[in-house]
Amino acid sequence: MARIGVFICHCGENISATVDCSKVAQVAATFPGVVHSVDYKYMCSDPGQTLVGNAIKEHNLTGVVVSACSPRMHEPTFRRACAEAGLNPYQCEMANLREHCSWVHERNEKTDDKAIDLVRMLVEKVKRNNSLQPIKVPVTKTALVIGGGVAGIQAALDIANAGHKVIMVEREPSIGGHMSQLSETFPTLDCSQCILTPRMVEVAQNPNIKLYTYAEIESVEGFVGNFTVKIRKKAKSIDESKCNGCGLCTTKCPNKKNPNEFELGMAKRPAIYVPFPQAVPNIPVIDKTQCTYYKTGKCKICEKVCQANAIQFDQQDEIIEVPVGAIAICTGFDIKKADFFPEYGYGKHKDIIDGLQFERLASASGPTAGEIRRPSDGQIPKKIVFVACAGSRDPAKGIEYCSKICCMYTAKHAILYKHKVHDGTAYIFYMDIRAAGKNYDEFTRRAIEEDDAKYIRGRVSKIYERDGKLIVVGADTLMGAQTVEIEADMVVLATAGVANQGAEKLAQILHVSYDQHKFFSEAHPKLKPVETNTAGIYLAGACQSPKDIPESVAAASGVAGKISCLFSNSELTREPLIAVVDRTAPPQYSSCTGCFMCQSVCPYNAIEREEINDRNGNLVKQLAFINPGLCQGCGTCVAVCKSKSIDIEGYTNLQMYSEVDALLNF
Amino acid sequence: MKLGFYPGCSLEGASREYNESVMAIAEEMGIELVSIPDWNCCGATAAHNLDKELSLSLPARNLALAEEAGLTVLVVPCAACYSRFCATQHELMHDENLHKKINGIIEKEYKGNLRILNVIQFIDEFIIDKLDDKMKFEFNKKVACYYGCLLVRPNKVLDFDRTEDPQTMDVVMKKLGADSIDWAYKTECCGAGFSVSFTETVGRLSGQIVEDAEHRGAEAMIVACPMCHSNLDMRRPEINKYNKKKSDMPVIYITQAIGLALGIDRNKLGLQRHFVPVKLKDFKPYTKKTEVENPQKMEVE
Amino acid sequence: MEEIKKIAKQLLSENKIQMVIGFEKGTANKVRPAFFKNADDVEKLIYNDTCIHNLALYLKKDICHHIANVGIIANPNVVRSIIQLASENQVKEEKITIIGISYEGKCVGILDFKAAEEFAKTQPKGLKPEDRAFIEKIQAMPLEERFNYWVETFSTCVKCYACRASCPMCYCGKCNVETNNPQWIPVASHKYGNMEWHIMRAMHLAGRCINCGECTRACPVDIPLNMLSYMLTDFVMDEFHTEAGLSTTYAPALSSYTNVDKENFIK
Amino acid sequence: MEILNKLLDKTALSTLIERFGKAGKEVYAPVKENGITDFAKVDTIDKIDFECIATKQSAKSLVFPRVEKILSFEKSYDDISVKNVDINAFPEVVALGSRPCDAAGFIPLDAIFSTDHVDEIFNARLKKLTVISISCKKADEYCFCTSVNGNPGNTAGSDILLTEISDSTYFAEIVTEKGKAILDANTDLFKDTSAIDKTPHLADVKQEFTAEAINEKLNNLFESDIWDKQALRCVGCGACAYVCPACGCFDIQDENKGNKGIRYRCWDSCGFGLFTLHTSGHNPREKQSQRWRQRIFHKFSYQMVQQKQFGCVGCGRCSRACPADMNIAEHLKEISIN
Amino acid sequence: MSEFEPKIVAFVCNWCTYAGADLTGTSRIKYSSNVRIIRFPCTGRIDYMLLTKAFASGADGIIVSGCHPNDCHYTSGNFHARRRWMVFRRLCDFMGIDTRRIIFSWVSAAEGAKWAQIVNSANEEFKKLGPYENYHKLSTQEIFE
Repeated sequence: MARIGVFICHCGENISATVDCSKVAQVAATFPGVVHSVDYKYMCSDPGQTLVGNAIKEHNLTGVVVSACSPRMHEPTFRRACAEAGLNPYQCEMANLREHCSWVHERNEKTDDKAIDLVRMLVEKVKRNNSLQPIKVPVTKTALVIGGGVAGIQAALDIANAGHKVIMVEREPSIGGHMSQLSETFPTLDCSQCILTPRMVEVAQNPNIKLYTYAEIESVEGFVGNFTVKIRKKAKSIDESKCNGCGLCTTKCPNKKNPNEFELGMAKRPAIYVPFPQAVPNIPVIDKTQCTYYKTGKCKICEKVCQANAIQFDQQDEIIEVPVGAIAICTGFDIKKADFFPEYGYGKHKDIIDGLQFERLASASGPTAGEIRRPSDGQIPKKIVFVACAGSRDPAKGIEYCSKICCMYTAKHAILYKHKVHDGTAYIFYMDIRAAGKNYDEFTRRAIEEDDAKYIRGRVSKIYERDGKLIVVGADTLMGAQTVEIEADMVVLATAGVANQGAEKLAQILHVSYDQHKFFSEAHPKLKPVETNTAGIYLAGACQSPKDIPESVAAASGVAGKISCLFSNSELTREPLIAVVDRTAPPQYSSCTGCFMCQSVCPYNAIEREEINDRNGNLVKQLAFINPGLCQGCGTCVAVCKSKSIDIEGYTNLQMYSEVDALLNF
Repeated sequence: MKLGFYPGCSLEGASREYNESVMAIAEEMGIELVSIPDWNCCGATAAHNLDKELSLSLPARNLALAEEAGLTVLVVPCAACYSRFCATQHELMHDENLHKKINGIIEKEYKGNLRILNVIQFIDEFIIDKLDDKMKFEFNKKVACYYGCLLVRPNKVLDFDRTEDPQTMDVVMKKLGADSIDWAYKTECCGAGFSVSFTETVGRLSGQIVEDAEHRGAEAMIVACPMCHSNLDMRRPEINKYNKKKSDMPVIYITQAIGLALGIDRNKLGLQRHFVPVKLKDFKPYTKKTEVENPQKMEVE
Repeated sequence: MEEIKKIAKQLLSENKIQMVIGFEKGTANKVRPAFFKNADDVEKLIYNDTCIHNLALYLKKDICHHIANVGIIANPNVVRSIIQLASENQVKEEKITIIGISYEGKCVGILDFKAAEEFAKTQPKGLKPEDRAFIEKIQAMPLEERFNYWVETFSTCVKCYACRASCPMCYCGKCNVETNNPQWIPVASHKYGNMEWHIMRAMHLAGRCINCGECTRACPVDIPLNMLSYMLTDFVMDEFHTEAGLSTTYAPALSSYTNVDKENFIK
Repeated sequence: MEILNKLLDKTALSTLIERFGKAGKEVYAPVKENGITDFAKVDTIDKIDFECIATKQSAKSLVFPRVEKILSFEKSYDDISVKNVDINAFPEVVALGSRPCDAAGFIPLDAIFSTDHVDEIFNARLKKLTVISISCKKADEYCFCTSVNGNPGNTAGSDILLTEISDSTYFAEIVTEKGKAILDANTDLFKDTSAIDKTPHLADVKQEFTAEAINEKLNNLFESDIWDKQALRCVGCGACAYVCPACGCFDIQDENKGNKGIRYRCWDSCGFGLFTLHTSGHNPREKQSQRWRQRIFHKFSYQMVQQKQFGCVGCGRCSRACPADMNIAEHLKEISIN
Repeated sequence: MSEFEPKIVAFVCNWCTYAGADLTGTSRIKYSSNVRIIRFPCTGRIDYMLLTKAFASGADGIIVSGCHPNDCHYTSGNFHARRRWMVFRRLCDFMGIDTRRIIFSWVSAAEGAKWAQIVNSANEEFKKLGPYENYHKLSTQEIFE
């Protein structure tokens, strides 16, 4: 028989000013199953908690209802107090007499009645509570970092330096990400590669970090602390253990006219290539779609010149399976290309380029060795127009958000241009200048005041080519929306930062949520900015939303901190309030019929197919099985299950049914 | 084949040649265009600035009449009428209460089952595939296809072609053998309704259009809107005044261009009615290609 | 009919299947489901337009459990049922041989699941005019009258569960009415128990019912309970544009969602 | 009691019904509603459907309702109070126009509820029930009463049996004391007559087998594969049991609201898998064929042993109600010649 | 005679509406005391049979409330719930169950004032509709005296 204790808290006067607490305690004492019912001034105080604990021991209570504030406030407190007194903490429930009663109603009999109802409801519930044990899961102290840009590098180094293993997976042949393509960085104008490459090398050399480049995530299974990840290591056609990075193959390759991705198509590269000179690892890759041998079956010049015998034409993709305990998503962003803009000719004009292309033009290691030259004819542009918000903040283009980094890099571009083309003029069309950040506004002022950038507040309606010039037609809203026409030599579009291609697919593999722009969603915009809704998976950098370098690095260190916390214990403790599928003796095994409609509603892929076999190994039945490590306890499966084969601890069918019954049938 | 047809006021007035050429090519292709019985004004261009219900009721009545007459496809050559019809269809289908209200006003029930086509869509759907068999001449000229504003905007309502850089007319002209140029003024404003009130403005706006087309070597401009045509053709003196040079580049309707390729008599196409004389000649006789190339339709965003 | 027999005989004699579910002559002028285990028996097989029983039902009964491959004479309702059952992981393609028959009674031969999906799509379902009229008649009633109509109609229900037993989609080993802790639905066939049972049944079939009408045909007291699930099928089609019984990878209406589901009723 | 022979014309029957009403008796008779004929309360003769061969459901619910309260209870803090149902409050009921097979059905039902333990509630209801049956002049392909010791003019189970001998007149046989009480209270409505041969006025139901032969056969058939064969198409619903006039199985359930509740019994059926399912998950009647076997064995073997009574009256309702056309007469015949 | 006070049961999710109702309390916004809140982990957990159970047990009105679309703590529970409610409402309507007595709402953890307003307007609406005797009678007649 149930032996329930009811504890009515006055909360000073917060409850007792409106609710007649002693009356509620007296009435509650008459509920069947209640053996002890008291009221007290501050139940959450030390003496209050002792009161509960002593009553548990004295009256041999099997359940406790603390009627006080919201369970969202003090449920953990009282569950702990119960546990200390030897009662299973999940035999404690709270009736919300403060937030849901005393604070929102007047003092009268009806309010007392409501308080009594609420207590009765929880008494009936707690009678049906199950004693539960917290779920313990072991932790694999290896982190997976997806993406080798600046965020991934930072996260990997921080985790590795905390003493944990890290596996880094990068899609491209080299780590470095977009930052390695940048010329100089705002607001300090220090050389991007100068600050990044040492960290890239550090990644390669850190004994705690295992690096897989030219590799992608194939699948992720499991749950926090216990993920199993399959990595597809794409065939580089190079034996990495033999290659010494001499580069002879790349210089001897006869097929050199392939668009260079790193230079955004503004230069060519051979079919066997290292993306850029400082690449990590410094090992070439054969582009199978371009290589003459793969296309025609003849050539193999690289194989002939390679003294290390590292070329392997028959190399296949390799699937590597690794166990990891936590995952950091650092897959970064992409930008809209110029062909996204119909009003700017869908990228028809070679001299309308995007911001990233300008970075390469301005980079000393770029295709023009740092000289600003037009891609069409190599001339130095004397008049250059920068268009900020190309796509960003434009609902008509489906991109409502601000890409955040463009104001700053456009100012930087104008400065760099002026430094390189002294007699040139830079015009910048902008909507607003958003330069919130340390030394940021000073930087844009410098572009305007020292480097003579002509800022025009207004948008560009169209750009067309006429007689070799690019006619930029826009409005100057500070001059009464007057039409402005500039005959420019070159136009740079600060195109919107968008989610990386493949982000959606990755999100689906990882079962994390993403927004309508395919940026990954954080668990809470303020308080959980680097967590996802899936425990054990974290976010850093521009895969979440456009971010600049300092922000990405800060987030990456945040993620590293989170993962280090997770790895600081060998076991994880989780609330056991999860769904379970019923089990009975053979031949039924369970009332589950294996329709798996629960599987399609589970947001966490926690529901697995369990096969029941007879002694001869024949399949008898397929049943749903809920992985306790993955289930987060939403209970949607419970409501969907037609045969009522699933129930959820803490909110069981019997408990909820009894609550309704207790509220209405007395 | 019978299709519904809404002439509207311009095709019976200032733009008779448009009507004539539409009818001529339809006849040639064996298509019967049936006017909506008892049609009324579409409400352009003034009604939607004055009274929203009126601006919807006028087209709605026409649409309801067409539906009553058992029509399922309605060809609307005038771009202004087309725009009003599409806007009405869009609004009524997206607002149940408004739909009921308008039905009450026109005392008819428009169910919304009509497909409304502008002339280019009409050509694209019913004519372009038959051109190979019927073409007698190639339209071997450099042309600038001019769309204006109403054919492609607003994109949400019309869902026709790419707003900023439409292509359907170019596809048709290329099919006729023309060299359709890439230019910057395809969808710029011609001055539209200011044709009568502010001729100077029309001169400036249309002037820039004519100038760019001519600058890029176009021998003719191709249009599909009566208002564009009258601005670019009838207002040529104002245009020339603005451009400070004389231009005699003719402006012809796309239906007239097709008519010419089909070898239809110039007068039957109304070419004699233009202010800027249409002197185009020396069309190359057309021989059917053995390999039938499918006219490539540009991806519409 | 001869063609059906021919196929059935051949399949049985080649031991590709071990049983055929079809029809034979029943009491008086009726037909009844029949099970043929050898080729000679098949002579008794008949098929005519009174063969409306949804035989797919038997695929989930114990008689089929230990049979390696069951042949089934499948009119479009049966085909749809099998596809729906497959989408719910209840039947396996390798254990079933579908001998398809169109609404007109034309044999379309043996269908694998892929072909069955294609076939089902060519066989129109939708509401019959009389069903629609019935539904509209109910809808036209004032709220109170509607409630009383159903309470009275269901008051004759004896809870024999013939509706459940003859529904191919009601395959749960333990039905919700049989769970008793808590007792979701009263066991008794009083008005309240009956109402709750029929609400529950209709909800469980929402988006899964293939409108075969077996429940009502089976009902010994002729309750038009199929109208509930027919109405919901119609609703699901209108709102979610999905239809049961057409695809083995179907996501049932009530365990899927879209971001644009209507919420004009939510404050 | 020796049977008394009387004549009752239809106008007199009508008067009789009105008098029952005035005397506070509830009259139940076959009534056609929405195309279905079933027993329903009537107050005038014109509501009665005399043409129906057999109502969809039997008359058993008059003594053994679908759902029947046994007791009510209330829990307080430390006590539970229980109140039995008041059996004296049951109304006097007349079943009018039932068929001889319906009437015969009360006999095995009574046997079930009165062997070993005498069920108070059932017997209280039965005591207050008067059965005025009407002989069958029509039968259909499902009827087989003659094979199970019945016939279309059988008086067993009836208090009065009426046989229509002309358009206006019934030949009335007063079978029991309860019947005689009605006669005595309404002597003005009954006319004297000598015995009349009913045969020309009765339906012809061919005898296909005998219940005794089935009983005999069953001794050796428990392990036969005939059950598997016959039960193949059985869908496992309870329709047969629920329409059967002789099926008496029930379930006992509590239904509560908060601390108050009632205990009731309601019909159950051996056709359901759940009927014998143990909590452990084991089910002694795991297959549908075993449940079918149970149904036949119970009616033709066990009941005979325990209650000296067959549990089938040959009304054919189960066959009519079966969604899979399980024709019990056909199957019994098959058993009899097995 | 005192005014009719409807019995209202609110089925709410833990993360949004329950927290929102907490905020109503913290903000000391007053609302009708006729409502009783039952906490669920998520709207996806709320079984429609509990709604009919509530009516049968004597509730005159029901409020079902959870997180706004895209705000579900469990990402999609409210979407599944929304669809379930659409179908359930349709069925109720068809069966003559008064859907005006089931009020669905999205109330976030920040919408304390909205919660009070939802309860108060529901209370007024249910008062107008009166006791839900149709359904109450259904569950008590025949069996319970």
